[in-house]
Amino acid sequence: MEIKWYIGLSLALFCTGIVGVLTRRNSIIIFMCIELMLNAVNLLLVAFSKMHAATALGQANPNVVSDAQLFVFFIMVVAAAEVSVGLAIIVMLYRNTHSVDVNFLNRLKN
Amino acid sequence: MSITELLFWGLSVLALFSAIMVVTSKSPVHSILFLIVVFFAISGHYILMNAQFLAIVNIIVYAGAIMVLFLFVVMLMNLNAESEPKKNRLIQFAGLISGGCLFLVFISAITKSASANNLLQMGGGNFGLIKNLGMSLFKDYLIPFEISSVLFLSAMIGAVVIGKKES
Amino acid sequence: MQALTNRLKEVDRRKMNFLERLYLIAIFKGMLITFSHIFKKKPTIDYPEKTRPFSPVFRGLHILNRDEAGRENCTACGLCAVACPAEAITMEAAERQVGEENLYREEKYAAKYEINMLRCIFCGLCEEACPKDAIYLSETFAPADYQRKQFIYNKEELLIPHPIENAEAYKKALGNRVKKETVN
Amino acid sequence: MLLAIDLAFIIEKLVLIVIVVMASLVIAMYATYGERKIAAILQDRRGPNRAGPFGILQPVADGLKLFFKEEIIPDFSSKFLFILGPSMAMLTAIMAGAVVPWGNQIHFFNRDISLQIADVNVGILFVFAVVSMGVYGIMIGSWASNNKYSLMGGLRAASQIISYELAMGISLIALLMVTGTLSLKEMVVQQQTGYWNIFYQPLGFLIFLICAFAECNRTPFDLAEAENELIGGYHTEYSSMKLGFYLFAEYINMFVSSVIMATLFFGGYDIPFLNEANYDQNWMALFGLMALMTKVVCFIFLFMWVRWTIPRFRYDQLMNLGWRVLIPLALFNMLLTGALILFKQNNWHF
Repeated sequence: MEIKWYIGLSLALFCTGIVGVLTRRNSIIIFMCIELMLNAVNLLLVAFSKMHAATALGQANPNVVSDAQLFVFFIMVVAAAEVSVGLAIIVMLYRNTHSVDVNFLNRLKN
Repeated sequence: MSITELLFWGLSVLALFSAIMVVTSKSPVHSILFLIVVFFAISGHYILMNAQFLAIVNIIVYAGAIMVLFLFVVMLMNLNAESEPKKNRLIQFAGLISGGCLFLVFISAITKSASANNLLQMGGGNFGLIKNLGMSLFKDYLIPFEISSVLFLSAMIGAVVIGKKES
Repeated sequence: MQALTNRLKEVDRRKMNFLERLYLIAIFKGMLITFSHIFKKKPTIDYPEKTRPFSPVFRGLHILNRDEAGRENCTACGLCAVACPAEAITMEAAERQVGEENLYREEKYAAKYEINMLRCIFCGLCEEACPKDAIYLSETFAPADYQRKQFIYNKEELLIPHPIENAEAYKKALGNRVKKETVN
Repeated sequence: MLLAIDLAFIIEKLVLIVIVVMASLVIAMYATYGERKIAAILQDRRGPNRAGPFGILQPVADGLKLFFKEEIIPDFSSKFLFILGPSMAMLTAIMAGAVVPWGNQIHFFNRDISLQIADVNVGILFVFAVVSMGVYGIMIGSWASNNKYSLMGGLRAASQIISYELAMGISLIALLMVTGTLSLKEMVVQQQTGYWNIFYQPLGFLIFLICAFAECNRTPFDLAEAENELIGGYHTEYSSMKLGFYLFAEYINMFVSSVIMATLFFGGYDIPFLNEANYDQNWMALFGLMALMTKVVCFIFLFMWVRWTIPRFRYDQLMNLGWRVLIPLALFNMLLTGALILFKQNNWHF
């Protein structure tokens, strides 16, 4: 498989996420679109690590090829932490305003 | 077409279709379910690239924990009853155009690049296995790993503090 | 106040110690108790195959009795209907015609005799009221049907089978209890 | 991998998959029978004894009855999701059987056939992933029912399963530190030559067992379907075979978690005090399978025994147990195991 297909796929997913963030008003769906974008990046990182594996394995330190996959691991960690805090914020938001509409938040009164 | 390519295209189409459905479907619950399908497709891609550990962690963390949280929150709020007010057409159109433009710019940049045709070895290669990843995670990346655990703890405490009812 | 049974148990409200708070021992004890029940004798009876012996005063569905020649005992005097606290019995009397002597024992008989089994409380007062030995409470019980009106039993359903033409069914319907009464 | 298509290999795996799925279904069927029988025996009753000798055909009769019941799909519910719920519950329940080593290799048609569908080297994580997916069936079904009792049941199931997954995962980490592998097959091989893992990880096993009860929604943790407060919990609105799927999924889950516990802690298909290598391969595989099944039956009996002994927890007690007791205990177990392993590496010196 050539790398360009993976790049294309990740880009398509990423841009779908962007379109979602720009067009939707439901904050939960916006949040989900962010997760989608993170996953697109993860996919690309793994694909690149795989691409470089062939060249890097012969070198002195073959461990470097797994770096990208560890990045993905850390991205997942951060995403999980982010989701827990973000959802808590959304729940509080809903409790106070009875809405999850982001347009409702353009004024940060009180 | 080899079976790997077939799987690649199948998974890609599935991922893209579900991603579009995430953005377009009206009910948040449907969005969540489609996002789960996206995660499964991406995990399938990881397996194709023999990144077994990431594939399974992707399912455990994203599909198993994060999306359950999303579903939980959506069910708690009973969002289905309330129909989301639409953004006005112009802004939606602008969003679509800008996203599309970004996509086109990236694509054209990629196609010009020299390494776009680099081959990617599917399957094989054992550095995606848990043993090797663990080795470098606990040797080269020990400090980031520990810091991320602190991050987790603080996120957990933060979530509890935010979610607590004010007395 | 005096305790009614000797099983009275004072609730222990002392603070539990660590082992007790783990509940593991309590759970283990409970598990042992349920396990010991595997070896206990089962009190359940395989009902349709085996039945419990009836008490001598058991009162089931009614039967209208016949004498040895197969003639109906009932004379439609109405005492049973009067005695019935649930007002479940209705009847209509008729005069015996010539040539019906082998059907009815006396010159008056019940042309219609109905018992509403849904009203009946199976007290047995009809049995006690009957001067002619005509009505008995048998050992049949637990009737089942699809409609409420099916539970108003008419005379054909209540009558005991003919003792000569259908001797076996007669014996069966008579049951232990009626035999005992006749012995007495 | 997939590139080299070996027809015999595919046929062999397909046959194995069919057998495993069928076996889980049949065992789940008879687990319902066993549940009723054991409940009866523990309560001094007789249990089902009408259909066939000793009521052996009772599960068949139950299944037929469920098939011919009227299907009711509530108004306003999302019909697709309503059907998706039980299907997903069933699917995830069956899936975990894929990585379990059911026995050693057998020699058949001049081929060495492994009695394991897939020996992935992240086997235990796969099981974990499948378990974490199991909650979707319940959540989707409960949400699609459009009934507040169902929704309550679904929410309870979700938060319960997420909470207990943590303790389960941490207790597993301690086990993984001992065994040093994630492949279930390798774990069994290790236990065949050495001691069973239960001797190294008694506390870990206890935590795992409690969490398995919670993950399967079994009493004392069956709050998701607490009939006296939530009618039927998440399957209140379900009828006919869709209800049957939910009930079946519960029993399959029970079977699978018994298999996993037997494999992780009790040597899997290992027969104690017997050196398998000395005997004929095929017979040993068969006896190994039987040994595994014996262990599984013991576990299933334990599940049922506990169900008819311990009353249901209150929801706050459940959460307290999960977060305040089991997770610290599992962490303690993990630290202790790690410390002991370090000491052992240093030949028991500081």
